[in-house]
Amino acid sequence: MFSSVLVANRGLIQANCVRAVKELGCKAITIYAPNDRNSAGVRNADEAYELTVKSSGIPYLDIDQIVELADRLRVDAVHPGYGFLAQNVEFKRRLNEKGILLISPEFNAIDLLSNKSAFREFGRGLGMPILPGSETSSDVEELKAAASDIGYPVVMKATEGYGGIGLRVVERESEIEGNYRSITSQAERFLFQPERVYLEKCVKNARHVEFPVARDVNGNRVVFPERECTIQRRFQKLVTESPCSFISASLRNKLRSAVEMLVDQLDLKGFVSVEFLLDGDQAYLLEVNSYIQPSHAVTSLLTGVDMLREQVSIAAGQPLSFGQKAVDTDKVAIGVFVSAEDTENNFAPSPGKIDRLDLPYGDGVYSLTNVHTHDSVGTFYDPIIALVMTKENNRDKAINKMRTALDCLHIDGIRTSIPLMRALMAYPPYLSGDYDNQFLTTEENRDRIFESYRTPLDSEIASLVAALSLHRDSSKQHLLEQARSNSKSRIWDMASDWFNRQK
Amino acid sequence: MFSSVLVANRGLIQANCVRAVKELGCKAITIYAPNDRNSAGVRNADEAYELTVKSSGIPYLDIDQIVELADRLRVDAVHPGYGFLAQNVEFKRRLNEKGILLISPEFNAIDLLSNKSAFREFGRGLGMPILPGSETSSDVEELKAAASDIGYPVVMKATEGYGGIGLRVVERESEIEGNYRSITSQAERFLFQPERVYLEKCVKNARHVEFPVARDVNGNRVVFPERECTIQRRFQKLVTESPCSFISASLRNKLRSAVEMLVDQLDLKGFVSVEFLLDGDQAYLLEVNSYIQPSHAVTSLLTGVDMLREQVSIAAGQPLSFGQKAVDTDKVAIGVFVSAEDTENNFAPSPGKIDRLDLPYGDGVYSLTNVHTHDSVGTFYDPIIALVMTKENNRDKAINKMRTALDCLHIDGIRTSIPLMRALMAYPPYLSGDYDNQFLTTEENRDRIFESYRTPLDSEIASLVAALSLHRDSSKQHLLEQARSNSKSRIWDMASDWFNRQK
Amino acid sequence: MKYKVRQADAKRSINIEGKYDFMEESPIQIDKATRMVRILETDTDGAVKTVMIDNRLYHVRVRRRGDGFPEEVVVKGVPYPVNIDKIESTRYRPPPAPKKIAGDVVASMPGQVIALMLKEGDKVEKGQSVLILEAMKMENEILAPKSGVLKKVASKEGDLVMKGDLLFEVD
Amino acid sequence: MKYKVRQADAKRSINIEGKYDFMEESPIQIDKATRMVRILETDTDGAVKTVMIDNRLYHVRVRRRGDGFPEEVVVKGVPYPVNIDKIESTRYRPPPAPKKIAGDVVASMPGQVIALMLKEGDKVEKGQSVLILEAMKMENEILAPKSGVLKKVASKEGDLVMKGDLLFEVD
Repeated sequence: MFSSVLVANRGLIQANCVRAVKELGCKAITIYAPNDRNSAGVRNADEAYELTVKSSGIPYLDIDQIVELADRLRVDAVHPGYGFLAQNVEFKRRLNEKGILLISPEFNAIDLLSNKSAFREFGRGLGMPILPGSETSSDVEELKAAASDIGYPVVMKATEGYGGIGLRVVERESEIEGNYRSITSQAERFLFQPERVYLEKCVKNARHVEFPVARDVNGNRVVFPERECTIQRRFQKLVTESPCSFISASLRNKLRSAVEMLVDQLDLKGFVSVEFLLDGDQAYLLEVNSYIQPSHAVTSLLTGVDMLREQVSIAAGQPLSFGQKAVDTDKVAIGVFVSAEDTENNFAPSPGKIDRLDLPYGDGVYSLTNVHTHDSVGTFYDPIIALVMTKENNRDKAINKMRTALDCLHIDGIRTSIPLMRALMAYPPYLSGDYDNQFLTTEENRDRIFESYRTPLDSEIASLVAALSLHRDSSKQHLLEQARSNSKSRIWDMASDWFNRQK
Repeated sequence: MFSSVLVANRGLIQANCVRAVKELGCKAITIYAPNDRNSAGVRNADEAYELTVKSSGIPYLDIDQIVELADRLRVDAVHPGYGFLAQNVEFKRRLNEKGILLISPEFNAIDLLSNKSAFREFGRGLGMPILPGSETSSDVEELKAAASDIGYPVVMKATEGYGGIGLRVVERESEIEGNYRSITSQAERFLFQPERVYLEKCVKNARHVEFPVARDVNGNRVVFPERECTIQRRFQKLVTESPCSFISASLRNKLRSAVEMLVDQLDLKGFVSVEFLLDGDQAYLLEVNSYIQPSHAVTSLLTGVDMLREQVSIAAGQPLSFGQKAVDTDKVAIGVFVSAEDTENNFAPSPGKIDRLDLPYGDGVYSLTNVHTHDSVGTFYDPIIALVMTKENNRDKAINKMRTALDCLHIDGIRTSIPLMRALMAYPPYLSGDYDNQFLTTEENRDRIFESYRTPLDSEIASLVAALSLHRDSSKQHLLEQARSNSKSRIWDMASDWFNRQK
Repeated sequence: MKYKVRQADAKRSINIEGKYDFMEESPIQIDKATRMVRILETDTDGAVKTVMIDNRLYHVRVRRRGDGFPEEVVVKGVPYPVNIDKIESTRYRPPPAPKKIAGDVVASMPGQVIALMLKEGDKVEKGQSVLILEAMKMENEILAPKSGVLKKVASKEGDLVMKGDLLFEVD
Repeated sequence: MKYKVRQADAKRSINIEGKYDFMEESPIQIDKATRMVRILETDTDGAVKTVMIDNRLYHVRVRRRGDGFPEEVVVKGVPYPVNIDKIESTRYRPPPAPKKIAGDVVASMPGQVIALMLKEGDKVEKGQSVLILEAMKMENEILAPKSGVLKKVASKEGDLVMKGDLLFEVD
């Protein structure tokens, strides 16, 4: 086993990696930008080092600084978490030069996987179904021509994008150029090759499923139950169910075999997940993520396998500690990502200070969060602030438990996706499986979901509270006006009493 | 199923019962004393009603008021949680008169179980091993004589005590009278019959195990894996492991058979747990708790059975939804109760305001708490403020995970048992199973446990921080003295700057 | 004082007398019903936060418009948009609601303008994407509120904007 | 200034120069080693709360005696008792540590006296239980700090006491 591991990430995954590394008996070292100083991962690490913030750029993407620190501290390995540098070939190469392992699949594998367009070709070569699409290009006119061939809408993708960054749905030709510009500008900031973009047919009304896979140095492999991540907004997953309740056993087996072939062909070592898009019964291979994903915690809960700990352990050359049978299950787990977004205002970011955070409560309800009461949620990073999970004998029970769990999750001070998620968990089309990847993308549908969750009594309470709050404002104003026009100090005292009492 | 259930308790169990009742689709109603207004259970209930606080007495023990409210709201059932009125026969009778069910075993059963001395006789009648002890008595001289027969030390117990209340270890005859007086005074406040006390031989260096059992209206019964609750202080459990790693399969089977016979003989319906004291290989039947216990959550985690939900469901006349096979497992779960106590000062209560509470973090770590950042922990109730749990393939792994989990649990502002629990989880005699019910009761042993967890580097950091904090005090004083003896306002400004910057 | 509150499902008339102190329970009339209400806690801005209605406890959250008028109340975590549009009182006249100048688009959050899809003078359709504002790793397409001509684009790519800054104007 | 800090495992000599501001990293000498220290955050009472030592971050907690002297520092959640017993400085003399009056026992927490095991004038052995103070549902036996005669019992059964109240006196 390693003697020390540097966790080079922030937020939810940082804290969870620090925990996993500590449980393995390694020293857990981490980095942080100054405004993340109080976060759980930083507090819980054995050692934490502050990154120097350069005038431009994201500190967690500062390869020079992170490699230099890893080298100085003589760590054995770096855990990249997800996003940021997790799939960055340059980062892996630079660490390698210093004799430090980046915990990820090997060079040739991440080289291929981080290039989505090349990976499409590879998949096609294996005879797997691939969405209609284009080659990588940096010529807007070429992209326009390709889009016409494919037919609108298309998805424009940065060839080396990750984590939902660098993706755009393009509905008409006039939007190609602007989107190309915005993707390349984003690419520069998020450290992937700019100007490398390709197109893919946009299949609306589809489902997303992904198969997590672990494979050790000896080639032993375990395919975990698939996760369905259809409920998204802006290509970011909001709800994860595992296994998927809406695919047939025969389709599941077909996809599983494809996954097995793929990871063996690539001779992958470590943890990856293979993503498919389902258009009815037609499945398309989308991509392989070479890093552990935010949804991994749902699989950990479902199977009882501590995936992060296992990932570090495989990277250290240990064989898998469990077999295929250990992860086969007849239970269902569901995870809801809570984001600091205003779901009544098209998921606008909602930064601010958290006045109070109460996590959901009780047997069978599990939560991960890295924000706490009085923490501030900034605008610099991912808006995901919590993951709530339940596990039950079947999907209905898991959703029922989730509905109550979200009722018991309170975050005051900022707007979050909790109300929408809560309403979603009670919305009949969601319950019956009648949903797709566009489910939350239209305002009309979101309004319908909200409306189904409102009650006449609570509506009346809302009226009453609104009127009473305004009434208190006006009576206060009345009091203050009276005070101002009166020289007697007693009334001034009354007014300040009045104010103080409201604090 | 019931249409509405009143949860008549507070704290951890209130919030968890509210959740369970809501998941069953019943309306969850609860009560609260004014200073519990912001607690999770109150926030999450469908309806919450404030109790009027009488000049004396504990509002959650106010039978008149609670029965009146239950009747007025026409609830179908009352869930009593644990402690307070959970085993109170009078409360059950009064509710019954109004046609409301108290969720607990039936009258004759709780009548017997709530009278520990009568239950000893019942157990003896079944041929079960019972600790040497006395009859119930209210005569101090009689008790002194009985104690001489049994031999000191003895445990003096209130016949109808519960939850560790009304228990005293008596080392010598001169302490009998004072302890008798203190037990009867406590009895009055906690609503059990005063002046009814009996004695039992005090077995030090023993282990505690308990078997949770569920039994439905049809007599179907499931015995859950036993819990070991040996690590205690003042008869309150601090660590729960399930199953117990230190009893032989033959002893386990013997105790299990005894449990099965006992619950069938009593024709118990609902959830109970049967407690044994183990003096080496000799087991003694201690008592049967007729209510769900604080440790139930460890069993829920271990087995995946939502025990609270199942308890309500059985009470509503439903059959058990799972069989014996569903709860048999080869995993190990461990739970640590965190209390607001100063473990370096003989577990003195440590009330106060919580400045910051960060729950432990990551896959496979589960916590229950009903306090949050900026909540105050009062002196009126139980000092238990959180339960942290882990589940793993074996005891060593579960403890290892717990050690990291406790490293990641931060409660600032009050003293808690976290440091001791953290050190305990790394203490070799605990790890090897070389412990008993006296393990935490001596200061010498607690000091040894702490000392084993300290490191020279952190000790040096402590020295440095202490000196630096004092240095800042003194340099501040120096600055202020200078300012006072100097009329230039610039220096006053410096001083106030200095102060402001420290906030 | 009498308040008319419009919501999605109903229009309610609410009558509140007196100055409404803490601790003291007082009647409030909603349409034809009377509810006994006691305020337990208010927010820093004076809005009701914890309230007892007919002896039941409610944790609520009031969100206000720019002029301080309540525009949404969150009850049990679910948002209810509210609109108070008529107040009968001899003592107090609320200021008129702020007018929305259609065509002006301001930033609803702090962020960075990472792409302009159109330039000044371009024709624009209602709902068309005009620029992309990035915050929290996410890109937020800012759409044209109506069809017309893009009269003014107030920021260029790379600009950091604060909440409330003008982004562009459609005429 | 030079501080002598006694702990269970060692006696350390610590030398700190200057007034120690925020933000600025400065050397502190501990015995023969030098550590670079930067204070990031202090408590409301001015004690160090977050500190960077040799570029590593520490969240610590200082607990003070009645006279303000640090008596314990919690590092990574583990309490380390400390005793600063000698300070060399020309500028600052700390007040002497408060004397402990053996025999007087005061309440270490608020609670209710629920039982007196002995009465005034009784003989008492060191470690014997004198009264029971209840708080948080728990009974706390208050023991005699030394052997002797119970000179004074300041409270009777049922009394509510505050932290610091005299409970009894052994002579």
